[in-house]
Amino acid sequence: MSDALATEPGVRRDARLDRRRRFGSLFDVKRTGRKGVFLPALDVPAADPAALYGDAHRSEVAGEVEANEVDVVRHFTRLSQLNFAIDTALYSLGSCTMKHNPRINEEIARLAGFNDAHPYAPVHLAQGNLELMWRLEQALKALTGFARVTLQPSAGANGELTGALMIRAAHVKRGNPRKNVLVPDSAHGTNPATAHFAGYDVVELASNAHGTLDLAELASKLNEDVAALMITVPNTLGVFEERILDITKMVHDKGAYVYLDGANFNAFVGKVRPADMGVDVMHMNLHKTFSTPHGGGGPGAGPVGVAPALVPFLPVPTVENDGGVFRLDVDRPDTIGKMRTFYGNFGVLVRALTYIVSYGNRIHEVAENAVLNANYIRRKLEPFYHLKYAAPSYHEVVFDDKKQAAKGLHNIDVAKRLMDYGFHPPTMSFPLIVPGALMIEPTESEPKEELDAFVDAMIAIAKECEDAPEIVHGAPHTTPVRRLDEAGAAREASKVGNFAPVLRAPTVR
Amino acid sequence: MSDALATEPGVRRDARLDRRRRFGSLFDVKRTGRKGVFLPALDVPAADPAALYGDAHRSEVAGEVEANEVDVVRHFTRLSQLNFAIDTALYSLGSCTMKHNPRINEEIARLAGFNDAHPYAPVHLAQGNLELMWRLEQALKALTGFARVTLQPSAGANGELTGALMIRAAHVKRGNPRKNVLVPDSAHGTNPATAHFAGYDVVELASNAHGTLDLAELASKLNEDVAALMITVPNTLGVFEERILDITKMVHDKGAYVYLDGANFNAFVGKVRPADMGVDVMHMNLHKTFSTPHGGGGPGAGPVGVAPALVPFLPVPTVENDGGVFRLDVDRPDTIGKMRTFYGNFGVLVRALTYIVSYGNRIHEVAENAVLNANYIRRKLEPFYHLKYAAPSYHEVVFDDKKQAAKGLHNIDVAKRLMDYGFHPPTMSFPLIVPGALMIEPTESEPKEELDAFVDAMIAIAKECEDAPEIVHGAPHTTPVRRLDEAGAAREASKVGNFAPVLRAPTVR
Amino acid sequence: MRYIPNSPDERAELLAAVGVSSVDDLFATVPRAVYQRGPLPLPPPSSEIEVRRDFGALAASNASLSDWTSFLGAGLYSHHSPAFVSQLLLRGEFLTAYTPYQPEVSQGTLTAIYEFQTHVSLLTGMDIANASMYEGASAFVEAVLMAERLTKKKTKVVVSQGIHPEYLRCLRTYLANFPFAIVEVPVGADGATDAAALRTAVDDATFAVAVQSPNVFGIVEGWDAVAAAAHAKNALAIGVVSEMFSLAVLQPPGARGVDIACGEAASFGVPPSFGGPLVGFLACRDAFKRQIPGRLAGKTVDADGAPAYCLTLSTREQHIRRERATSNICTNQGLFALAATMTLSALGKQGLRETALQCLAKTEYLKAGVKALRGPFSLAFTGKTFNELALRCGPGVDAVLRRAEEKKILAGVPYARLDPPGSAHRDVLLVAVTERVPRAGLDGLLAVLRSF
Amino acid sequence: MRYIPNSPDERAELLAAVGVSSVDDLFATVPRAVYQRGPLPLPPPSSEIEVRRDFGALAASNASLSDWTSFLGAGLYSHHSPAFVSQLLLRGEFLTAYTPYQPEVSQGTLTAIYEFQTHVSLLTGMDIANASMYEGASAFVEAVLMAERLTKKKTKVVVSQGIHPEYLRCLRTYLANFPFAIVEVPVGADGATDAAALRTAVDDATFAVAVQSPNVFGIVEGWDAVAAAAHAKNALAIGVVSEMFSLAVLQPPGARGVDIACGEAASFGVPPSFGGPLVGFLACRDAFKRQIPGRLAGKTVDADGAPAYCLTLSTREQHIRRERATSNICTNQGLFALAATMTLSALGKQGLRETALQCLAKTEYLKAGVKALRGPFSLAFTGKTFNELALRCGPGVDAVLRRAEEKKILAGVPYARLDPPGSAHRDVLLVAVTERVPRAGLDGLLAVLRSF
Ligand SMILES: Cc1ncc(COP(=O)(O)O)c(C=O)c1O
Ligand SMILES: Cc1ncc(COP(=O)(O)O)c(C=O)c1O
Repeated sequence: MSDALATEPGVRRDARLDRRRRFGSLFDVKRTGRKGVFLPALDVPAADPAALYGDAHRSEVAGEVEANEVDVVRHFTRLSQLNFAIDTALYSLGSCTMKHNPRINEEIARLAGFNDAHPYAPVHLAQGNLELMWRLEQALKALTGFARVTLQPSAGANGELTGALMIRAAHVKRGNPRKNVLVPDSAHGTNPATAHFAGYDVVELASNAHGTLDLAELASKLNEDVAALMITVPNTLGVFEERILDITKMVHDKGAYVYLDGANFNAFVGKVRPADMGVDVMHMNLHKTFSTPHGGGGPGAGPVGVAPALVPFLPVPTVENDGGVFRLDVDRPDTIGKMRTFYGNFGVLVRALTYIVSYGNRIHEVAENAVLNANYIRRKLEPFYHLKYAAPSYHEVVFDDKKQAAKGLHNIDVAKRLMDYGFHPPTMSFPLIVPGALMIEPTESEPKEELDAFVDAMIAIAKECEDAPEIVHGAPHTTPVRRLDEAGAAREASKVGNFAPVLRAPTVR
Repeated sequence: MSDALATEPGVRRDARLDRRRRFGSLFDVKRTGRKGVFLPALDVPAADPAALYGDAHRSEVAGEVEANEVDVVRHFTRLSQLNFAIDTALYSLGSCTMKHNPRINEEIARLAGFNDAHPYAPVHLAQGNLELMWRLEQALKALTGFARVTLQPSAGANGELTGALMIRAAHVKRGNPRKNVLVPDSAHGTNPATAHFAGYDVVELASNAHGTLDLAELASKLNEDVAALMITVPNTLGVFEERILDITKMVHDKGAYVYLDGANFNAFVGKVRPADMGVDVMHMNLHKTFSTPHGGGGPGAGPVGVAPALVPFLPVPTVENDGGVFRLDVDRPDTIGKMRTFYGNFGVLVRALTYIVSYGNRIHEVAENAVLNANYIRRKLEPFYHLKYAAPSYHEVVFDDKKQAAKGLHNIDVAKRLMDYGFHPPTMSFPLIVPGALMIEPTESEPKEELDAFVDAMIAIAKECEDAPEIVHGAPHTTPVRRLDEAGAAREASKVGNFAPVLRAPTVR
Repeated sequence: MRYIPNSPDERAELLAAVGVSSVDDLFATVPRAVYQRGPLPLPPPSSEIEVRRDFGALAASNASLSDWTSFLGAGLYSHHSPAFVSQLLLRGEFLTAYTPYQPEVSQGTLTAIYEFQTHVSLLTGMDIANASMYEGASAFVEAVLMAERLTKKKTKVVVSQGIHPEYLRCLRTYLANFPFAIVEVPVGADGATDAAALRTAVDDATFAVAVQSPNVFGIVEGWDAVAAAAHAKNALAIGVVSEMFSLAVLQPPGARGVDIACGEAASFGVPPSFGGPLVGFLACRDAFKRQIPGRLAGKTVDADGAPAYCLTLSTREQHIRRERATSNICTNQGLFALAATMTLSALGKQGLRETALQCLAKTEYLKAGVKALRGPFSLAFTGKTFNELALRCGPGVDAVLRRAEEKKILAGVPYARLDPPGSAHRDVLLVAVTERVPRAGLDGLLAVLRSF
Repeated sequence: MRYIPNSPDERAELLAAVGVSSVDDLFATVPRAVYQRGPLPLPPPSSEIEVRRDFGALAASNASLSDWTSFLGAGLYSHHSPAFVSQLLLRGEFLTAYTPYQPEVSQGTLTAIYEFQTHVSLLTGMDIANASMYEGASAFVEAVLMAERLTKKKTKVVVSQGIHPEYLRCLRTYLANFPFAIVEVPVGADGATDAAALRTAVDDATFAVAVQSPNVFGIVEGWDAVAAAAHAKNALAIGVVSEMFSLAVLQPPGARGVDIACGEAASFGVPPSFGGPLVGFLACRDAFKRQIPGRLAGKTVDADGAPAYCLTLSTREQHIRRERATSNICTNQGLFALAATMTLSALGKQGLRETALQCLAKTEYLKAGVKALRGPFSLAFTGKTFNELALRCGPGVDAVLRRAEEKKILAGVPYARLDPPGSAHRDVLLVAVTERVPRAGLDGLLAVLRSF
């Protein structure tokens, strides 16, 4: 691959010839007197805001953009072209479940009856929306085995908090909120953060040699002060907790609850019902398992399923079906209250139900093929990348950069170089128990030829680390911008107090 | 700009690292057993085509694609990213009027009542569609001054033929079809081609020193054998025929008709009504003047407006308004017949009317700003590029490569280099009276900063032609593919009979 | 203004740079007598809010096929269009690009055209196909004109009356000024072109013989007979297809001796849109490529030897050949050829077959139902069909249509509407069935018929 | 299967390569006792055709605002959304990208976030803003928690009852397990927070004082009073805004001493979508940036010194700081922050102003109409408003709603619906007016009221 050093004149520079127009924010270019939205002529007498509001009146939003539709459409079209996306190639970002986002889901979510419906419309004028929510709850109950599911949480982390608050409410009802929540050291950052915001102290559980839960460790930390165990199955290594049944029993024996982080539900949807494993509460990331688009950061939806004991504590309103007539139930005395305005990220719920009915009773094939694809990649890359934990992989596999570190190259270098090959890098920020992690999750929606192309690229990079480390170190070479020293910036920001990142365009231009 | 020669390692090659996946046709990659469309389960007894059709039965379309939605969405998303488009930058292609395509037009054209309507639906269930067509005809009549307008022609060239056939029908009705159609040597290729397909011989008119019609030449060719003059205003040089009134009178005096190629209507819409100039027939390219998208080659629509004398010959059906009830009139004895199935490119008509009502009585600003922008570019580039004809420019300006030719560089080199600067090249294939033409049409929808960036690029290239001709000659350097020798291929194809271009993927893969 | 970014101040800057004091100066060469100054006779500009209200009301007053059970076809069949198609068509890189004259920045469009040409070739069994024609009827006319160019000095074209009447009407319109005779051959009791009549109509002066299959009555024709009749007199055989799904279960014209295939490809995911834009196609033998009308994309390589596509054989076209061009077509149906290509890519070999088989099965179900009726209805013809049938209506077509409408059913297209005025078959209703119609819809129509 | 490209054969190839004989082998570590083999209790897969039919029917049974004259608001206002927004949101590069953790391939998303932060800062008059919160209520809760972290060892938050009841309900829910007191201050006869009561409620234990403007009754509050009351006791002032267009005609919280602004930005082109996804925002003084929750995009340079954007100050976040993070939020509202950014870019300075002035004028027109009524209706409060008013309904809220529905009018939101059970103001209807309502709509509502 050292012929990757070969090159031709003019290219990179030329690639920058029109950068002025292709990059940068709309605030960078000074335009005046333009607008991009035109309203009907005012058909009532004009009001005088200055007279009405006196000194509370504001005459203009200084510094705001002044642009025409032409400027705006071009700006955002150009911006989009600087992004990597699932729609163009395999997105190996582990734990994020970057699967294909079906286009029919977007069409359905945009039907006026859904998209242009107000949440406070009279209930008899929103029956279709309520029925849709009710149907989604039924489907999720069927797939999880839980007594009920709330669709209200705005994302996974919000679902975690909803679950934690219900657990605490249940303990309070039983007379003692308890103090701690047990969280494995392999857990995703939202787990401990959530436990904290539910008012609990976090007690970390060290994983065993297989990267799974150490039952001795669990036993030693488990006592009447423990409100719950937050566990992830398969865990963030992609490993299934073989002894999950023993684990949930141990927790229940101490009167504590088991919270399952369902971010990895895509690894076992249709294969195992979490309720059957003794799980009391679980959130589902509809934007992962159920394919709703991530949209460059969100939105998501984090419905939470609960065992019968926790049903009284569900947030309000719930959707009830009185023989085909649907209503919102707000009259639930033990409810924890509300997690947000209205009923949830409805638009995301529409997409998720569309996805579920599209697979229907064959949805288990999603999990089967997600696991198959991950294992295929594992098998192909094992000779080239170090695998700290050898336990069987499910939907994802976590390598590390031990082999490459020998040449002074790290997971970030491999990740950046992967961009030159047209793929999105794996996850590196966790699990914390794997330093230099390369967490790879292909999902079921990757075709064999794409998996092979990804594998070839990873192998080529492993070779480059040997033969041409400088290329890997300098990567990426073909992206719209070169490498940024974000890490450095962040470190500086937290340690030294004086680092001041520019978080917005200056007002006076 | 010779530092455009400076460069960095790995880039161009790296840019090709994932080419296998980003380029090529869906037929290149062998996939089997996949499909991307899933139907409801068959709910009636299956039929046996082999039994039914016997030896006329076909059991499969061998060689067809086998792909899943994931494969297909990715393929076409990747393909799109290889295209240049108005939505990303100024598209200087002269005569093609590459103006902004408003997004509201796409939304309206997709309303189910328009988009999902069948042309043979009972007329009382299609009143909205007929009213829309009627309203568009009224608007075009108001802007052109013609007695009626047919919306049936599928594009400009089809409109030309419709007009030519009506002219011939009128002459026939008067007893003599006549023999010739006069066409200036500056005309677009469709004009002579159209005249031929209407059964006329083409008599070419040499332009005068200003690039406009030579009245002496016209007089000398004008006689009772002439059926019509096909003229373009402003002509393909962007020059307005100052003596248009004399011209139309001369033609009428010989009992011939004046056909106006309305492709450049965007230069005078709202400023001059063609009927007032004595024009008898004119087509309008709705995909130019009225902003409907070109879609990589089409569709368009070419409504034709006619003077009273030609109304009887309009194609059927016409849309009639009986006091708010709309109907299709097929009972027109002198009609030339039909130019296509159904009523025209309705979806394009919807977009055009949306555009017209969006501007309403201020639509003349379109012409004013199109002309202003073109003159701004002309003024800025005159010092650097040769202008063969000095007459005032309207919506476009035609330079040539005389200055650059001195350095052995031609219009095509300038054009290809412009791509590196992020702009689409000008038109070079015509007008034939300007060898080495660079026909530039910015349109009214280009903002000043974009015009300036284009001008700067053209000037930088003019300088490069002096200082670094090799860069210009080797251009483009940053496009998905390098220069292709299409010209050569085509020449070979026409001259030598043995050139065999590959026009499709091989069946046996 | 709406899509004119420059503000009044910025326009003033431009005027100053140009060196004129007002825009009027830029129009100085327009004869004053015709130069318009007064306000235009149009309403003031409409905002998006008003446009949505105004056009929304217009659209709402039309029957949208998704709200009805539709049996409308007669040359335009509403098949399933995958959701992704209309969404990807909105991508500016496809939507707002021009004809790919500059291949270095148009590989997306060019590759898609190349694929469209391949799909059409595979479906029709022809060697090559072009980048698209306006729609079926004009594609048919171009095929006839092409055949004439390919067969020196002949003056007669023989066409079947089974060809869509609007296609024939267009042929008469376009050929009006050429010294060519158009001879029509009727269909027999089975609804197929009368083979004997066809043979006798073809003579040495004949340059082309054209038949459509399935024809306008839904009847499957035999390509072989056409080819034989044509070739017997050194004429070319033209095969017209307006329902492309039929080619997933029926032998393609190219496999049965037809020389030029043409017609309508809108069945592949192109919205009906009240009749346009659609997408015509034209395919033929490789030997004819220099006489084919319209654009052609070809595969070649770039300066690095990398595979790339470009428009080719352009010398056939008007912008080079002018009055001697093979056609005057310039703008074609690019975006909808792309829509068809996307849809075909998703359908693929299996989807084409499954869709065709569902159309066939549902049509046979409906035919069986009609035969079982004791009422005043019958199949007008005995021939084999694919997904459309000609229903003879004792009570008259209008009565049937009206009663069906009460049940939210669009029962079909009166044949007389295709071919006014005073055509034969005034009591014939053309009933088309696609995979979009559930069994309940078929039973609904049968119930309507039974009610007479 | 639908979105699983690999065919059975290809899956077999993968299994072979992995070295197992069946997928079951891959699930070997799942306890057999819970491993599911039987068929799932779900219907068979639905095709796109069926999904369109099924969900189309569901959607059709809801009131779509475009078909009605709507006065629904109460925290979610349906303003005009430019046509291009929903179309560009469909671009896969935006729609199907994840959080921009890898800036080299995410400059599009990062630049847009940076612009969103800038728009929010400009509108609220604050130094900085974050990349978005879930929606208004959770943004409000985060603001309160943030204020607590910023003011050491205090235990009390004072909130106005003019804040949307669902926001207050969320505050109680999220704070349930913290040792913080929530003290509510009522609104006076003018509908604004009782200034005296507010001052007395704030004491040395107070870490934050929160007021919404315009408040839930549509009444414009004075930011200064809140800031003064808070700062007097070294507490932080929190300003809640749920109708961002008000900031085009009213002084922003940042200009009047407020320390943290938060709320709902859905007014900017985000479809109501039955209440979500929306887009919450949180803005504050620069000094507070290390306590701000959620993501932040910052401007920096790449290895070539070219300007570029990346996520920054991530050490505040859960993936680094874990239980000591400033919030547990991870996925936010990216796509709709983008929608708001696109809409704001098109509105710009002029569009913001014009839209706000139309809302204001139409609301004043409606208020004048109500005052002119002789019937059993009155404005519940005397304070100044922007685009929403609290209407006291003698005949009862439901009677008004029902009669309006007959005229295809959604008259408003019953206050009681926001704050069940047994709240005050059971006879109050919240009536919101946006630029989308034509005069005829306003007159229509007045006619309904007049009919009582
Ligand atoms: C394992 C795990 N848990 C929780 C979360 C948080 O979910 P969300 O981002 O939807 O809030 C994620 C998301 O990345 C995750 O991967
Ligand atoms: C001057 C002129 N005339 C006629 C035409 C033909 O119009 P269309 O491409 O719509 O058939 C064009 C299109 O490029 C043109 O520029």
